[in-house]
Amino acid sequence: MGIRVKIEFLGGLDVISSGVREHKAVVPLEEGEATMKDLVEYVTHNIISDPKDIPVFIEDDTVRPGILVLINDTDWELEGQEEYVLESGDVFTFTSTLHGG
Amino acid sequence: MGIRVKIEFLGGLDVISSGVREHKAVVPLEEGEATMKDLVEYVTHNIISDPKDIPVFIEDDTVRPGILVLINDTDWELEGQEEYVLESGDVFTFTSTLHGG
Amino acid sequence: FPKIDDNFSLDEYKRYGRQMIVPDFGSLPSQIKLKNSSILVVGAGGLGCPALLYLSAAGIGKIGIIDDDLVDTSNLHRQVLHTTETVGIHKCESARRYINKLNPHVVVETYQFRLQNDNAFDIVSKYDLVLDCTDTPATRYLINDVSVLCGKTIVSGSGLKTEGQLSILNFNNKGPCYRCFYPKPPSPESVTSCSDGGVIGPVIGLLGITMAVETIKILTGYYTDETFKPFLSMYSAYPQQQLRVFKMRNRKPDCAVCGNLPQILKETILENQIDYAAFCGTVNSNVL
Amino acid sequence: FPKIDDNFSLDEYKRYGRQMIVPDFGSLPSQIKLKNSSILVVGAGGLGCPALLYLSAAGIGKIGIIDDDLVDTSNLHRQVLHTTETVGIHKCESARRYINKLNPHVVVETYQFRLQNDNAFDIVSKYDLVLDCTDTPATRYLINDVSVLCGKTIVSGSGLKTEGQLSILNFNNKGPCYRCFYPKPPSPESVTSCSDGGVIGPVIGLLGITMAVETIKILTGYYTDETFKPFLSMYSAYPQQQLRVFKMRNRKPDCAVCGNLPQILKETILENQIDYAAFCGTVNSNVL
Ligand SMILES: [Zn+2]
Ligand SMILES: [Zn+2]
Repeated sequence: MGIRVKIEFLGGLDVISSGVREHKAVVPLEEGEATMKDLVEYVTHNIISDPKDIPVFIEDDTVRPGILVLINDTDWELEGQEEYVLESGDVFTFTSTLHGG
Repeated sequence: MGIRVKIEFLGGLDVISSGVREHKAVVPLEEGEATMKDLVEYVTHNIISDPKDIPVFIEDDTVRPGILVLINDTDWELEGQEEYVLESGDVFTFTSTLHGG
Repeated sequence: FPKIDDNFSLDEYKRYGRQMIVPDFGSLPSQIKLKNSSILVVGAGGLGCPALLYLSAAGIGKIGIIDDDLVDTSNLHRQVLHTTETVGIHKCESARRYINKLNPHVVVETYQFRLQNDNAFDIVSKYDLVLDCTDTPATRYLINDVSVLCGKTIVSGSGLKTEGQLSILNFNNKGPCYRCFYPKPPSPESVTSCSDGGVIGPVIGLLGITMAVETIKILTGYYTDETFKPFLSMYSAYPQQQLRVFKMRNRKPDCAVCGNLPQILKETILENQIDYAAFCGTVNSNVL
Repeated sequence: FPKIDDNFSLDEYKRYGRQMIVPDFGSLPSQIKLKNSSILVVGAGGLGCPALLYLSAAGIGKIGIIDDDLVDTSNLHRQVLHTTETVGIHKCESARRYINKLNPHVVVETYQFRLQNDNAFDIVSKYDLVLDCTDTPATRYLINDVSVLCGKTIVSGSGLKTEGQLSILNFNNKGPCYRCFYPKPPSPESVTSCSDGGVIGPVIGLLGITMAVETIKILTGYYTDETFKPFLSMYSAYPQQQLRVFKMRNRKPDCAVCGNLPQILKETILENQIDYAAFCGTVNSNVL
């Protein structure tokens, strides 16, 4: 089974996945039981190409400050953050904050 | 019953629907039997506010030249044009062509 | 500016350094491609001004500008390359003066008249790529037909009020052209120009900038026959700013100019068998 | 330019006519609002240049520009308000010269130094709205904190390489602020500026123009407390140009500056208890 989702990296965060901006993934868990915490773990272990890059994505056991997390184009703060329950078809976007001007 | 769809007017075409750009509509037909031709008819009779504006939308029994028709963000020419079979959740976009510069 | 290698002077390396280090741009080879490229900007108005600013700044080698219009005060809210000081002079001359100050490495050629059936082939054939920054359907069809027949890719932008559209036409002589999208010209009554319908300055400015981005992508070879997909992008400023991409049809086999049996040929145009002004409304000389 | 009625001269009516007829703009009352508005543009670089061009052209009454940097040749591929002729002079002076030519009806004030703890309140409090066109997180936090404490809405843009972000912060003292979005500053190693990471000129130009559009919408009263929804827009130039809107969190009750029990106060900043440079990496004087 598994949950089919789309995972995107924007704002230069695709460096952690060898420059690939968009991933179609099947999270190998039961729909209704998997949360955002599981997705972050899935990304950490299955999508980040080089383990050296994990600290670019994770700090203190959660997504690093400066990275915005969007669930279907909505800030994860409005969706329960790590408790959000994954659904098939969800789009998860991780974007670095840009500072340049 | 009916088919729930979203209908958008862009490029100034919202003049035909009293300035409303986005419509949620239920087309009162059976899913699987209704085509794009029915949708265009539905728009003509149920969304255009003033019958005087029908010629802005329809010419020679089809959508007027200069109006692009998109089905889920794809040119209707790639989707069978008037033969496309409507599905619940579809987004139909009608946009005037802009000429200004 | 003496060259320090086969390609550039020190001034040019300084000037373009910050874009050459962007991975998608393609570093030095792409900068050389820009330098060796020539583009024709048709219309130095609301779209042409920002496109010219950013493309000359980026280091395109040669830029042609064609526009018969003079700078008017009513242009200045959106045509920001012109100023109060250049009101009354030709837009292409006003544009040339600023470009020379912004980037002296760019060769600018100006044509202070209208693009027409009898001059279009001579001018278009001199350039690698055409930016359609005009304001009337008639000129848009003329640019399309001549560019297709000369084998040039067109970057096409347009805007009105609070919205705009962007596309690449006749990409590498394989993508769809303006007539593939719009086989039948619109009726003259349905056409509104920026002067008639108004436009918010930065709205048309944004479209001009999206044209500059596409031009850079094409000239640096980002799109290939394999990766290019026909599109039309739609910008809306209200209620929230959005730029959406629509997937568009391919080249149409029955297109009158780029199809398998074209009815529109160089001779047809040169002999004025197509009266662009008549077939889609009068050309308003103020709005090119 | 003698006034022909209570509001404008004939030159101004000609100049702004084409935007006043756009229905969403709001006609004469909106033009009067722009004339009576003042904005502070922090940074006259890649974002500031296009924002300044289009906002001065649109007829904002008073524009303040703060930047301590001098024009450098390496800026010119993206900072198109400056030219080869103004290399070496202050960016705010270079910007002022062009704005005076583009629209003499705009009052321009320049501040040729860096925005800092000790001068920020005096300057920000003089304007209605602040555009954050800077290049370092440290200055972004300072602008945020001072603007929140002075009750000003911020239009915030940023960009790098081929992408950019746009937001409205502290809208009407009710919307979320920069610290609501980013309570913890990024580590200095993770921060890249346009000078370090590079940027494609029209990419940062496009972001500056989106800032001009939002500024016009705010100043003309398009957004109200009821209709404004916190957002962050994301522009990508590659593979296809897109501007997407993300729906963002509301103001956070525990925000350090705009929350219910703020720890950051005017005094905290004035007494240098917050060292912005130290808490999120050194400020590079070249990149403001
Ligand atoms: Zn064609
Ligand atoms: Zn806050």
